[in-house]
Amino acid sequence: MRLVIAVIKPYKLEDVRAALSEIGVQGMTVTEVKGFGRQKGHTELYRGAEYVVDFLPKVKIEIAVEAAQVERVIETITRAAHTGKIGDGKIFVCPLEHVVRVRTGETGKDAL
Amino acid sequence: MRLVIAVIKPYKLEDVRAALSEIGVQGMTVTEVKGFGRQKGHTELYRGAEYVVDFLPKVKIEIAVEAAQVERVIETITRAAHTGKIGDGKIFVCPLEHVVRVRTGETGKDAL
Amino acid sequence: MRLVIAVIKPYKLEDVRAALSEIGVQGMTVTEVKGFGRQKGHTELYRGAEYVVDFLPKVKIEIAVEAAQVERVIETITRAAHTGKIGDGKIFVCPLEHVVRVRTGETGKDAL
Amino acid sequence: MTRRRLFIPVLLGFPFSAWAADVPVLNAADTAWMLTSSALVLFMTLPGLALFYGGLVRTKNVLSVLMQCFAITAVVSIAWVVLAYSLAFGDGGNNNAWLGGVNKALMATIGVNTLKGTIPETVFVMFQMTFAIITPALVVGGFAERMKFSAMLLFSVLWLFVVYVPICHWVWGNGWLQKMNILDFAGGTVVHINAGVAALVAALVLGQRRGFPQTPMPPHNLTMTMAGAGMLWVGWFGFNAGSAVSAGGSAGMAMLVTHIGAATGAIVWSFCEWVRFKKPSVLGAVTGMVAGLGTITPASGYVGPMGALIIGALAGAACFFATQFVKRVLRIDDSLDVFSVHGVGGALGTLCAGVFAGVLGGVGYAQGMTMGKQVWVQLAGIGATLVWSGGVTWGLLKIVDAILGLRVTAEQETEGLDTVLHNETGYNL
Amino acid sequence: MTRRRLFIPVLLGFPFSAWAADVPVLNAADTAWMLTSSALVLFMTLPGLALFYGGLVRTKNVLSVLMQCFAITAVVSIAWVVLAYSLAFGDGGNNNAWLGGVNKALMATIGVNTLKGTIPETVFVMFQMTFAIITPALVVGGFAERMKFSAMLLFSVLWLFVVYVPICHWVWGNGWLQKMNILDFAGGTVVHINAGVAALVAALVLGQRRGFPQTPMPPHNLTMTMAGAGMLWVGWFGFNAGSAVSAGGSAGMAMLVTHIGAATGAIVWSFCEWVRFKKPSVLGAVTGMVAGLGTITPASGYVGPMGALIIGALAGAACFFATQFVKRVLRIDDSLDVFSVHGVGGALGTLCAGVFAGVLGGVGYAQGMTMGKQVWVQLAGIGATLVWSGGVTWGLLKIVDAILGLRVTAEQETEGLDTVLHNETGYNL
Amino acid sequence: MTRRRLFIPVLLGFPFSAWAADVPVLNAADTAWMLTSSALVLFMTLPGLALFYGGLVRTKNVLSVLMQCFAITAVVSIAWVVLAYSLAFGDGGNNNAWLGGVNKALMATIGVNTLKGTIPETVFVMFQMTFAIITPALVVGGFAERMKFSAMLLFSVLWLFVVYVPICHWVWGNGWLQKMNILDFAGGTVVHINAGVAALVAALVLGQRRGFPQTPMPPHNLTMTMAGAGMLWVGWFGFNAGSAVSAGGSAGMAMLVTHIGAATGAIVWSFCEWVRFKKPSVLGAVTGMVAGLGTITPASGYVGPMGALIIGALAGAACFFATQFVKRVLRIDDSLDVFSVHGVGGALGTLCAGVFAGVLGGVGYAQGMTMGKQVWVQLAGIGATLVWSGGVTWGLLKIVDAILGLRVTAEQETEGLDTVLHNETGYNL
Ligand SMILES: Nc1ncnc2c1ncn2[C@@H]1O[C@H](COP(=O)(O)OP(=O)(O)O)[C@@H](O)[C@H]1O
Ligand SMILES: Nc1ncnc2c1ncn2[C@@H]1O[C@H](COP(=O)(O)OP(=O)(O)O)[C@@H](O)[C@H]1O
Ligand SMILES: Nc1ncnc2c1ncn2[C@@H]1O[C@H](COP(=O)(O)OP(=O)(O)O)[C@@H](O)[C@H]1O
Repeated sequence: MRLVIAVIKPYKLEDVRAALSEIGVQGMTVTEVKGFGRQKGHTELYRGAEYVVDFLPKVKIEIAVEAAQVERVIETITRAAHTGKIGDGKIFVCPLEHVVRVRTGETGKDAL
Repeated sequence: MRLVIAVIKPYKLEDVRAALSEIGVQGMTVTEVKGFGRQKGHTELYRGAEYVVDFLPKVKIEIAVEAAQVERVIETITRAAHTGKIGDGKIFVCPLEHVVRVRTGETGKDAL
Repeated sequence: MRLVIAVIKPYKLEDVRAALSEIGVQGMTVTEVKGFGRQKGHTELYRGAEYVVDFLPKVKIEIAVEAAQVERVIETITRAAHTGKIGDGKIFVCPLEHVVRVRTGETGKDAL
Repeated sequence: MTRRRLFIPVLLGFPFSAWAADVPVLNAADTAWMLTSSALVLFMTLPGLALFYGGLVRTKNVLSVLMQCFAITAVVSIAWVVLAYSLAFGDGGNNNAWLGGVNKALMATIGVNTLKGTIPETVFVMFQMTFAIITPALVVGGFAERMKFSAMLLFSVLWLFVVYVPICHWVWGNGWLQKMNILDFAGGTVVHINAGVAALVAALVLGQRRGFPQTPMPPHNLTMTMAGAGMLWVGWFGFNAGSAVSAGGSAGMAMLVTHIGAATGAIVWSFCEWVRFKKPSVLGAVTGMVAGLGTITPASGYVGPMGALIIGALAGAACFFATQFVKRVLRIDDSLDVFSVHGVGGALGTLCAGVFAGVLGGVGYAQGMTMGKQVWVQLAGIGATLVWSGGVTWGLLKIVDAILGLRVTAEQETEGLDTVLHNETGYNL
Repeated sequence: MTRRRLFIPVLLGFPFSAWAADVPVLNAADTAWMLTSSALVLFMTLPGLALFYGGLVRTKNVLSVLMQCFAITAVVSIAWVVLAYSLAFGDGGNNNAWLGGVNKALMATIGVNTLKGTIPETVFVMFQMTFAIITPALVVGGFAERMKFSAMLLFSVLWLFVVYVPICHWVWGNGWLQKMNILDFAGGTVVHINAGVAALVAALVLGQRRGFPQTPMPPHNLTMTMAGAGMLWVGWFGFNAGSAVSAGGSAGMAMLVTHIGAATGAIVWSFCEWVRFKKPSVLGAVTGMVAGLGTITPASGYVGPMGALIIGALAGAACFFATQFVKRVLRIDDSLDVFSVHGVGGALGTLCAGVFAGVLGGVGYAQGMTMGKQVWVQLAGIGATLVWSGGVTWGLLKIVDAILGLRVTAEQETEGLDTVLHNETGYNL
Repeated sequence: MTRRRLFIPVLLGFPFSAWAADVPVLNAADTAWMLTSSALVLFMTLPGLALFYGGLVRTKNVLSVLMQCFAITAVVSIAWVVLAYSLAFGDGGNNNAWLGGVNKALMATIGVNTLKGTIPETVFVMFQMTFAIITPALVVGGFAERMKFSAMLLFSVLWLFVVYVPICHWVWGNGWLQKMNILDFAGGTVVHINAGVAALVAALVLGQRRGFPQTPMPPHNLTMTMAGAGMLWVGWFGFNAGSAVSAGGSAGMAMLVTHIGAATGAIVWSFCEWVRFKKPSVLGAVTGMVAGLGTITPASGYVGPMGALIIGALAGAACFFATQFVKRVLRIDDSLDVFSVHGVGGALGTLCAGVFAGVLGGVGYAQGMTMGKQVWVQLAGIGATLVWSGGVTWGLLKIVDAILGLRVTAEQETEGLDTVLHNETGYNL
């Protein structure tokens, strides 16, 4: 199994979630994060004191999937989150050894 | 070593933390997340405009542990976070190659 | 590739970010988290009702890097985040199988 | 004498008894109340309305809404002192039926001791100014979250002069509607219909917010909205009871019926929600309160407590269904429902004033008027306001669009107006 | 005439001079102040108390508390106009010692020019209404975060008629306690003891919140609580100084002693915290302020500045220890400490009124009264309120429980009342 | 008679006409307005200023700032009643040019019916107390986010007696500056220059916050600041129009020019920002408003509407550039820019009062004064305040530092004052 971690633009979350549901992804965990990268932040000014805000609001989606599904999930996210503008985000894939569903104690793919 | 990632119901956090302390887990990192899964969300209505909130508040706990401890940790979390109701959450286990304690520079198990 | 996960003191974020930029780290993702560990929390009192707050505000930084870079990144973070006081935090390194840049579809190191 | 001076305004239910005009004497008690009322009505806009509206938008736009309310307050205040007051309440000579004159521009002829009725004219200027401020501020709800700040400023100033001032003059400045004996105690036509229609037109001209109605746009902070709602309720006492321009029975009754209108409006709206959606909501309750207040406003100096009960109840129901209709059926993005609440409520209330002035303990009609005649006059006032406000607002928006452009870009709207227009963010918690 | 009309009440320093009673004439200055006071007291509840309470609960329940305060305001207002005012201040004929009559139901006989003392009766109705609103609103603190909205509504209305109205009549409506010359200037018995006891009983009948006291339930937004506290302080001037029902020396002294009570209460509570817990807290300071205000309330028209200093100091200390005792020893979940602050403070203040009216610059006693006698009368008032409020509140809660059920389910309580009862969330930041 | 009583104060532009002094008679209308004004000015501090300041600091320190404002209110109130009022307004006998006496300590000789001019002295005590409260509260902005609570308390009380009270006496208590006919209607010297200078000195003595200016320290909640700003604007009507101590033309004109000053200040500051930084900000607009209000304050009873327009405009520009200069050039961490706004504005306004009292509809000068002479007197007042406030504040801080230490430790400052000093956190959302 794999843990797919996608960092995307916040207002794309709804599209991505919908797209993933369509391909049968049952669940995901979402975190509000701040992103730092090529995309430039904005400036804030308070009574003349200037602050450059490098960190941009992003959303991180974590999805545990079977190895076989990874390709489709990546492809789906890429499509749904894509705007073509800098800052669209990244997808990371880590190995996932074990999954347990707290409610039932089920493990492995049954727990997804 | 392993990185144990548990997504649970927010009001169970205190129980889980306590249970983990009992079995000698020294530390953990907690993140407020929004969960999407089988558990249904609630509806909000503002002047007749209806919004279905699919994402439910959850808490994510990350715990770095020695491989040997994983079983006990999983078992402990499962017990403490269990309510039997849908939405209890999941536990994910990823391989962890390396750990460093910033303060001392210690690495590996000494850093936990 | 590797996913470097660092949990540090919030007010050290700016220093760490700057230090990482210097060694050419292009991007990172930051999350506000609550940490539990050796460092003790503070007490809050409301009309005599006492609450011990075990969880301390921390910041989690996730950085995807090439395997070769890991050492430098760890060393850089350790230096920049170090205060010598308990609670400085930890660095975790997980294997990273795959990276994709949403905007371009680039994968692997080109996506970083 | 004393008694007459005190009670005539009360009986007639409007500011200046003929008598007071003959021998103007300052009444310190009336002055004390009008100073207080002016403070209360400003309080309605800042921070009242600003918070009420600010809580309803999304986090990324909260400052832009606060800024709009605040900037309108500042700019309208200066415009009022410089010229608008004079055009509204100055002497328009032969054209006085349509517009006042420039004799009081720059506060000319207004000194420390100049009186208007029983109070210093400076206080009257202040009191009326607060009405001129809140009216364009109410319009903000129609174009919130998408309008350029510069365009908003230009539009608001033009609107003050071309829409607000004339209507204010017609109704309160001895204009043609006042001559017809229209009953509009505190601004059903001048303030509420006027703002409601302008907001609706603005919503239509600017178009929907991106993603409306599919994307949820829930209020970002209902506690802020509730705080603002409470301030509106309290401030409204200055708005309506202050419109008696004296501290007597008329002000007292106006305060009581105003309060009854607010309470009934809130209850009925909540009841509708409870039946229709199974649960009453905080936003619904406070919206019903505003509906009740807006509706009782034109009637507040003329009706009795029982009339107020009925008016408030009608307001809660009518505005509730109007909101559902505009939002769900017409799918117009009058973002903060200004038309459904203020427009509909203002019209309803102006009509009811004509009816309930004559029954259930109302103060009755001016000599020679009957309920029938009065209702016609009220309809004339409503119609005139609808047409003038609707038409001219549309024209002004087109002009401003040509000059500055009305709307921010799609990217800017997505990023949020606070950072884009003001280089700030509302919260750094 | 003018001079007499204006100055006699003033010189005598209390509301209705004998003279004014004989020949009732409207005093515009008194009216101006009472209009203002009514606005100030409503401001105490909305948004004052709503924010003060709302900030103290957990995020998931903030709207439910705001809604309770708001709904109570709306519903009580209508109940007051329809019948409650008449039962409290109408003529009860032979039973007048116990309850007023229905002669003023639906505001019958109350017109624009009807006077009550030197002010329009409409204003008196409004002013007293704001007291009838805030009292049940204070009770909310006892059952916050767990009561059904429907049950809360039914209970509050019943409570208004069966608990508040009678006690109000006894003390201020020429009832038996007033006949005994009880000294309760602005509501130590009617408002504070009454609300405090009802809240305690509610806390006992509903039981503790889930997880109390093990689970921490820290205030979710102390800045909101502080904002509300400031509004309470300011609004309280209308509450106490307004109770003079005239704009003269009595109102002035009432305002001064009220302010002194608030300040001393805050200082002493903070001092106790500093000694006991090493650090003074914001919540402690504002709670001490409320304690000082609640305690000075019944005495505010009778004592001098030095008396106020002592009363405020006693209030800060007594309420501090009462809170510790109820929370830590009795472990009763009077969630927002209504009893410890208002109940204890109200009783203490009612007693002190009897003492300090006679010394340190107090206004003295009615003819034939001595400090000893007065203290007995005060104790009678305190006792009567404790018994009636405690007993009847308990009965009403049982009845409402039987009809609707008082408490939400465990799941609902865990999820939070905002989404469960109102389909809303307080913040979407 | 009546007319004279009402207009003399107006013409002379200060509270008590000789006449009123001879035959003191209570004026209920003036009393009603002064009761209201006292409430409005307290409202400026709580919650107004507390929220305005609280929103500007970082989340971890928000409660510490609210606590400072609140604690100052409580402690100063008691100090005022016990002794400070008497030293400011009591009879100082031969030294009266410098300081009042102790004859009114503990409110001795002040009863329910004691008059001061046309109002009860209790009301005058209250009104002046609210000024004594807000002045040290304004100083908080200079040392925010780093001062010990205990040190802050001790300093504020000492400062009240040694800095505020004397200056207040010189200007309003028949001290040497009043004898020179200085024009300071509502506190350009006593309140604004005084607080501004003290804050600057405090910022210098305590030193910069850790990380200033490299680390960004953006306001944590601008919606809170905006809410506070609105309350300040409204409350300021009590501050300035209340300073007429009567409900007449003088109060009316004061309210109007105050409002104009606020509006112009906001507009001009925003304009400067727009030109200089391309975008107008919410924080800029409200800061300009405060600048305008602080600047018009000393002039508010003397100038006409056109004078106010000019004063407000000068205020917006001068304070904008002063802020840039202090922050960016001098790099002084006067954390909330108290000096740049209140100090500079207060001085500018005190000067302008001398000028515009004589032109553009000003009320003119006292007998024997000319614009030239008046300007010299104004400069004397400004200079005296600068020197006394600057010097003594510096000395007091050194003393307090020696006794308690002024500043928290570096660790504490990093963790935040809320948990460190008060065991609380502002938000648990
Ligand atoms: N090396 C990295 N490790 C972790 N997160 C990263 C990394 N590089 C970028 N990100 C995340 O991806 C987001 C988008 O990256 P950015 O370089 O701004 O644009 P793009 O995705 O178009 O290359 C960043 O805001 C950050 O959250
Ligand atoms: N495939 C997944 N990847 C990541 N997180 C998941 C996944 N499935 C579920 N979750 C997380 O677990 C939570 C609970 O899952 P849910 O299906 O609602 O109930 P249950 O745990 O009883 O199956 C979700 O809210 C989500 O945060
Ligand atoms: N086993 C662990 N797994 C995950 N996070 C941990 C673990 N141990 C510590 N942490 C994180 O590191 C932070 C610092 O650890 P702590 O023990 O307090 O001090 P130190 O880093 O000096 O040992 C904690 O607040 C927590 O966020």
